[in-house]
Amino acid sequence: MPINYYIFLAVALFCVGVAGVLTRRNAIIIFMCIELMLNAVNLLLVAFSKMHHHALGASVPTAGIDGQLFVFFIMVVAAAEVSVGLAVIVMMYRNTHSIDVNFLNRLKH
Amino acid sequence: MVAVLLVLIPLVTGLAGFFFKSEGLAKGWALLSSLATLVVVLIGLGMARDSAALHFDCAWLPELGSRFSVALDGLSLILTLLTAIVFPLIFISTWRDKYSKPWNFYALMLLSQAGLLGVFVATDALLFYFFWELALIPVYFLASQWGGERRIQATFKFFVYTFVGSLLMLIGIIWIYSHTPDHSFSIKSFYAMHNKISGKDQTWIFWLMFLAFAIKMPIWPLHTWQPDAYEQAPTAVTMVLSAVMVKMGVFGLIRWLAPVVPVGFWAWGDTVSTCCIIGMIYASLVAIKQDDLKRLVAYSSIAHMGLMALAVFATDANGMQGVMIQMFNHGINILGMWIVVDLIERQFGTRKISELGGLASKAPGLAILLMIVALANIALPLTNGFVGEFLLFSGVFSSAATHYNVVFTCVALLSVILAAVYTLNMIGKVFFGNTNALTSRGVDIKFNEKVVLAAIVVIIVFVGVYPKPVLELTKETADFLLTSMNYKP
Amino acid sequence: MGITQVLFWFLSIMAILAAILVVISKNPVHSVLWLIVVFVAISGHYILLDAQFLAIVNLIVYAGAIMVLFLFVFMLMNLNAETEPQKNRWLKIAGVVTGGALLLVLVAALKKADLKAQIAEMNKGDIGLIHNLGVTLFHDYVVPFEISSVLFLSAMVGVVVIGRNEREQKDMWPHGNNYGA
Amino acid sequence: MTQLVWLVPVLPLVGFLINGLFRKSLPKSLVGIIGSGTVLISFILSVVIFGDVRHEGFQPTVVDLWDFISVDKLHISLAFQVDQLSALFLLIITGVGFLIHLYSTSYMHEEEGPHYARFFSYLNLFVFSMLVLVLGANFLILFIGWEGVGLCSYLLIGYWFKNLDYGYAARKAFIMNRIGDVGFLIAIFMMIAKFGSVDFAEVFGKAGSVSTGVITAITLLLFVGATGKSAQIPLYTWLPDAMAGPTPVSALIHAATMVTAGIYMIARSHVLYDLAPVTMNVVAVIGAATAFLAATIALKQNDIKKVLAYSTVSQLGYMFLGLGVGAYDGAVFHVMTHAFFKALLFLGAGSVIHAMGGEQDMRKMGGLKKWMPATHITFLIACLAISGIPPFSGFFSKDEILAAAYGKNPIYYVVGVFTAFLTAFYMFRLYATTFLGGFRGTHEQEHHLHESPAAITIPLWVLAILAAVAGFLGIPAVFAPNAHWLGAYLSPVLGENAHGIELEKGTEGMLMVVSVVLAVIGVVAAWARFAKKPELGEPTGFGKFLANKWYVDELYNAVVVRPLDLLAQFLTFFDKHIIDGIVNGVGRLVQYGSRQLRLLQSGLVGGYVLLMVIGILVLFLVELFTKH
Amino acid sequence: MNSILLSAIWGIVMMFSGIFTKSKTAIRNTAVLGLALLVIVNYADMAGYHVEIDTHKMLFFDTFGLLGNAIAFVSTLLLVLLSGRDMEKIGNNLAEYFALIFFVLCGVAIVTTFNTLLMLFLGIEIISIPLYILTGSDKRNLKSNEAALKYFLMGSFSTGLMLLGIAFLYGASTTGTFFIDDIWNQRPQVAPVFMAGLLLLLVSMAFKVSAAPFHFWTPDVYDGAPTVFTSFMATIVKVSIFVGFIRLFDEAFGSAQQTWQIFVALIAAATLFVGNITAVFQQSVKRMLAYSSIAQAGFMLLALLALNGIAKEGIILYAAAYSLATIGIFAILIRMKDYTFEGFNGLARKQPVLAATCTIFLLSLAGIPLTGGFFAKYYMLTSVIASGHYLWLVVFAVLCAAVSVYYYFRVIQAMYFKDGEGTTEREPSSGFKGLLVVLAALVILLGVFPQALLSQLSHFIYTW
Repeated sequence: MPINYYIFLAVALFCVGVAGVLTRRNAIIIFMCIELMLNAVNLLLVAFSKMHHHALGASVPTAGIDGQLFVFFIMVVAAAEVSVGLAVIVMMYRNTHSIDVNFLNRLKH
Repeated sequence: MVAVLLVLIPLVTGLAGFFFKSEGLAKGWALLSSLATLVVVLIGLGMARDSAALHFDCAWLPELGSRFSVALDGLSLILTLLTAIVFPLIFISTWRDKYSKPWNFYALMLLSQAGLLGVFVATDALLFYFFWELALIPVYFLASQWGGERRIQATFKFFVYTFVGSLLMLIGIIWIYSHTPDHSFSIKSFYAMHNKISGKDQTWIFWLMFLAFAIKMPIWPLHTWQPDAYEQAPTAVTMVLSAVMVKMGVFGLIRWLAPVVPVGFWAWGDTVSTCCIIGMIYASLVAIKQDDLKRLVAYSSIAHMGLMALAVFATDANGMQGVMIQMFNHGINILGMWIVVDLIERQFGTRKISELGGLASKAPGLAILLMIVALANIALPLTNGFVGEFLLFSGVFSSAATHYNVVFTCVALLSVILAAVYTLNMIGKVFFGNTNALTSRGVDIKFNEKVVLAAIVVIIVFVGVYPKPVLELTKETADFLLTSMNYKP
Repeated sequence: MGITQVLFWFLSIMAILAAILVVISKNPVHSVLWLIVVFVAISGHYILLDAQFLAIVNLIVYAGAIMVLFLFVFMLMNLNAETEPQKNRWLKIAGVVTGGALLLVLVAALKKADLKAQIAEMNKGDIGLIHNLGVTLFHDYVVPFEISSVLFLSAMVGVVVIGRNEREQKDMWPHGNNYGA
Repeated sequence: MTQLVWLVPVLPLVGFLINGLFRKSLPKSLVGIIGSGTVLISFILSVVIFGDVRHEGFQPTVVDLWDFISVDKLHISLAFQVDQLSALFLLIITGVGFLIHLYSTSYMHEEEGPHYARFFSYLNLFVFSMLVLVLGANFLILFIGWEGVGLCSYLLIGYWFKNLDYGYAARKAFIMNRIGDVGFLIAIFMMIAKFGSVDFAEVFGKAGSVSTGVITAITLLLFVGATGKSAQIPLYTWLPDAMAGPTPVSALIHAATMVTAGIYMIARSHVLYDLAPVTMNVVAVIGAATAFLAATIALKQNDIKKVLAYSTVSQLGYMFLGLGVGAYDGAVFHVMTHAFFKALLFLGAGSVIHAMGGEQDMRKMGGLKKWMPATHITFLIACLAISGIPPFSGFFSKDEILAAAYGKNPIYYVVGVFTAFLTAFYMFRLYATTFLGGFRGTHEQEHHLHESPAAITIPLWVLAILAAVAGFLGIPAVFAPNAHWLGAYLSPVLGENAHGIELEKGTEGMLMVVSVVLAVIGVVAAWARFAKKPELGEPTGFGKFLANKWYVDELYNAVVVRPLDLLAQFLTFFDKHIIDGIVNGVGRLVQYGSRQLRLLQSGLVGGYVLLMVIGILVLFLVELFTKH
Repeated sequence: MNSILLSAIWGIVMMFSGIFTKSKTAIRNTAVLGLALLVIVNYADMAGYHVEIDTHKMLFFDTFGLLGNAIAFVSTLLLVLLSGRDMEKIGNNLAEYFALIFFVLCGVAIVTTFNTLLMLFLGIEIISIPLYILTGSDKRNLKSNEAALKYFLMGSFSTGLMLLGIAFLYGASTTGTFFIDDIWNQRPQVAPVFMAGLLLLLVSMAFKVSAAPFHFWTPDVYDGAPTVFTSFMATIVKVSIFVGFIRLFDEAFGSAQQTWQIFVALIAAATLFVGNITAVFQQSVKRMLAYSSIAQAGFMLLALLALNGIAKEGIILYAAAYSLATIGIFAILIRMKDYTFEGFNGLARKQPVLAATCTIFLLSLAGIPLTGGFFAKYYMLTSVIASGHYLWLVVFAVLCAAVSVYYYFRVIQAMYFKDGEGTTEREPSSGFKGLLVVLAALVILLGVFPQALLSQLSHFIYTW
């Protein structure tokens, strides 16, 4: 498939994630949407990785492997982030019994 | 050495002054320091103009191309002399004023003196800018701390207004600096740029820097900080502001702007001159309607400064020397005016002209001294003000820089008439007539005040009758200025 | 249209549809489930792109562990569709419009990209194999790998800090708090 | 001796300083001695100098004291010039000045010590300024004296500072003078620009080398200065108000010396005026108009000093008429005679006022000749002199001017001679209501009436003699050829044809007869009208118009003062609310902006992200629409 | 490399210190020791003594980055010395807080010396994740909770943007590289993708340094976070990310400067505007300082815009001057009873030393000459003027600086010119005051003789 398809697919997924962040009020859903965005990026990286490998694989066997490793790191970071994020959300929930982000507006202006 | 001492003495004594936690000590210290400065200036005056002691130069920020270089030429000398005279006079005349935490007050006064002197002696643009701000900050604190009821707002307006100006000036300075071939802030490098900056850029630079000076002077319509600030600041500070600080604007104009961007200067001369003239007439008219003595003097000052700026833009030998001598004269005269205002306010607790009256019968000494100062302020012959204004107007009239010189002169001269109107009005209402309940308690001035006013009168008359020494002092500077300003592309 | 294409389109449509459903589902649990579907679809893409190891990891870590964690939290909080108050409709529309606009703009910015010649196809490389990845990871990428441990450490410490019961220190703040007063 | 001319002004200055500085400690007698003594010495010195000057072939001497202003190409020194003209003026100023000082020692005796000293110090300062004015060797020094006398006039008019009205009068005098001074200043600037100098010698020397337009402008501007100082239309209104000052002041400043400064100045710069016929005409017209206008107003005034004031204005008009028609020496001659008889009139009036206990309203006087013989006689002499009755001095000087006016343009003559008639009339109206008839004041005043002491009467007598005989210094050619001593004396300064256009002897005689006859008619008419029935009724109709001074003050108020006041008021408003409003508005705008901008900080994550994404969108759009 | 290793190790040490001792002083002293060591090893690194580890070019230790580190470490040391005691009040996890701070410093050390986008990403994450925690560390305080959640959500969102940008850049390079010095060389025919990546990276970095319009998290987070950590975030974290920001754009996109300058100019203008204007309205000094930090970021963006030698020198100087002053103010603020402007009323009478030093810090922030802040701003302006373009931005920046005077001087006015009961919670120790005075002296020294630092800087940067 032409790489452009992947780009558009990833961008589309990313934008769906963004739209989700913009439209939802549930903190966890928002967080999930962010995960969706990260996955879109992962997909794109893998596609690019494949693209580079396709272009240069003949001369450099490991061409494109960087992208996949980057995805690996993103997953690692995402996992860490999820743990922290959920902890924060739970803490919040313990205090307010809500995970509605619009409820969080003591701090403004 | 002389030049650097001028800055160092008030700076060091000022910093030390914070630690004299006794009123008498602090006062004495301040007076002593200011007298020491005066002595140093007088020594400087006594030296040959090319004496090495009048220059000082050492490395400061080599990477930036900025050096700690100060020098005293005629223009600097006359303004440092003014500063050095004004401060002891202020200290003596306000000897009886009471301040909370007087040590801080006097220390800040000395610091502002350091800044002022620094502005006048700096021959490095960055250093100049430093001192420019150093003069401002203590004044801000002085006025905000010890001022009148609306002091915080008024002083803040003053501060922000001038700060905006000085920041714009900083841009101009940096621009020139970054275009000097040797990346130097030295005044020589700046002067060497006068024919290297394109006309369009000169316009930019001109306005950026001019705004700073115009605000400081102030030139109409950028003047509204002044009446408020003068009104609200404690009188000692008002004296500093009006006697010396506003001169920084004119000084900046002729030292740092005119020779650097002559083309911009020529191109915008008419515009600025028009503003100056409007300001002169305008301020004089507004002064007529003021009921507060301080505001009245403030507006009168605007009119006078407008004239000086006008003459600078006239680019004429007479006018240029007039500007220099008038800066000195105006400083002395307005100081006298403030002292009188201060005396009145201290005695009667009011500055409202409408509440006063008949003071001449209670305080004849005050009345006479004020009269002389006021006459100098309206430039009566044989007072210093006349020499200055005569040269100024003559310069404007003979100006080759504008086609409208005759119109400018004639319209500007209206302010001379109006000055008489508001000054005599004020004298009449405050001193003449019968005393009222308030003023019948009045007593004549005390010894220290008499001394100060007498000193001022002596200066007024001396310069008015024999201005030659002062004029000779600034001759070289004026010649140089005119040569460099007459550059045409 | 070869099998690759068919799979591509299928997985793409599945991913996007599932993603949209994640966003629009009222019930958060449904959202989680749809997100798993997205991950599965993406894993499919990985396989199409010869990233076999990542595909597996994606399924295990994301669809498995992380999503379970999400579900777990949901269950813990006992949240359901009704508890989520509705957002202001205009804000919602604005969100959707903005998201759409972002997509448009990105596409517009990228459509000029002249990358069409480059093809991603299946079974044309082995970089995605665990062996190759491992070699590179522990050779060239050993520093970031080690450093990511700091990340985990900090996440761990963080969760401990956040999660620890603080009841024993009730009166640490006798004057009340000042934050943002 | 001429080298020591600087002593002449310096002595009064010393007197001023001594009296001014030690006014609290000096006894009154000493104050009087210092005040008058310094002027007396100056007078003696002036006489000596005059002795030097009047010799044939005396060359004008410039005494250079020091460089006053020396800038670039402009060099102005503080220099005094001694020549025939200035020597003459020295005599008049110090002579009359001394008499008036002497007079004042008695007249002001009731003042308290410090104020008494203040008065004398002011007077001395005035004499100093006036001397500087006439001695100055260039226009700037002249201008210094010029403004100096204005200042002294201000100080002396406002001498009784407790009375606010006097203060206003003083202010008015100063400001109107200043308006004139501005014209003068511009003229000086023009000289500097065109001639590069303000020295008389140099300016006059170069006068021919510039265009007539420039000369006309300079002379007109100088004349503007003169209208202020010498109370001519349109700047004359201050002089009548200036009568608020003590009477000796009116005599010295507002009659004898200061107000003639304008005439002196124009006579001094006659070289320029000769080159500017347009200006000459303007001067003549203004002079004639002023003479007429003031005379008509004087007809209906009831204040004794006001009458004299308007008479002064009128006489000054004469002098300008004389200048305008080229009769420079006639004008100077009239300055001199006028100094004598007008000083005399004022001093006499002062004596009367003194006797009346400060009363100045003629309606309350009458029959004073019974009580004040000396004052009466001297006053009568002065009235005759001013009315132009031969052989009193006024006749000679006035007729010289009238003759020249006729030579230039008969209309000038007609106006002049009619004014002379009015002069005779109102002077004798004054004389008759004051000295003739019965006393109309209160009993208390009547009880008080007395002749003034010697210190007052001596100056009266001296001046009376001078007023009577001074005319013989300028005997017209009709009576004896070459007997015009003054003309001859001044000719080195004023030039050979300073008489204006010479008339035939017959014509001149005719004119003389006409003016004398008219003057006599005026005298007789006034005598007849007021000697017996001196009650002055409320003026009506045109009389009211005259009594109200043609409503000129009101006109000025409406045309200049009010609008200016309104403008000032508007500008004060403008300053506070518009300009300062804008400045404060910027501040308020920032605060307003702050209040609005903070609303973006809604506290909602969704909103924040939305704005962020919009930010990204904007960046991408910029990227899309910029070309690289 | 030294500092990365040491900070990571010391983070673990701190983690365990809480187990071995209950003494808060001991924990704090351990942290101070660690920070002092960090300063030393970082200096050693600069002097050429460092642990040899083959990073495969993932990290590149140049003096620019190391200087950035040095400022961060010294600032942290000062922060802990000044406000370390105040951390105890937040909660009883003191050891963990310190551990997190050390982890953040590890991230800082990575962000200032990264050479690939991967390291940048990791570094940013290592900084961010502990910060989420620190922000929320005052657990029973709803504001703290709220701040943490907001920070977390928005931070993750920006991470997503950053990753998308990195992905684009990766795709755009011909051989697929993450090395920042390679990206430009391999940029060729795919400008749109490249530009998209660049923009997204710009946006995400702008988010991290709180540049408008990506700054919205800043006021809320700074306000809600415990003040000690606000101070930490506003200074150390912000300026080191700035160092990374400059590094990224200089190395990776320096040659394409014209193509992105306009975006930086827009962002800088917006940041200056929003930061300064909004700060005017604030009633709480803490929140005002949050906006002020945005405004200062706007000024620092000028360095990014110009990106010449002066700019790089300047950003270091700016970092130093800004950090010192801000830490000082926060240290005083923490001790205040009342965080509003009114709370400062009349402070000068009760605490003259605090008021005086606070004034110096505020003057420095406002950029008044004779303080370090002046030269900082001076460098920013000079760098842009020297680059010859965007003079309007300079004028705009200057006008905004004038606005900034309004809110900085409000504090001064409150302390000196207004009467009130403004006071600290308890009498500050003389050691605290002494440190403040030292800090103020440093600020002034920077303003009068920036020579000491400047000559070092130009030496390092021009021989780079």
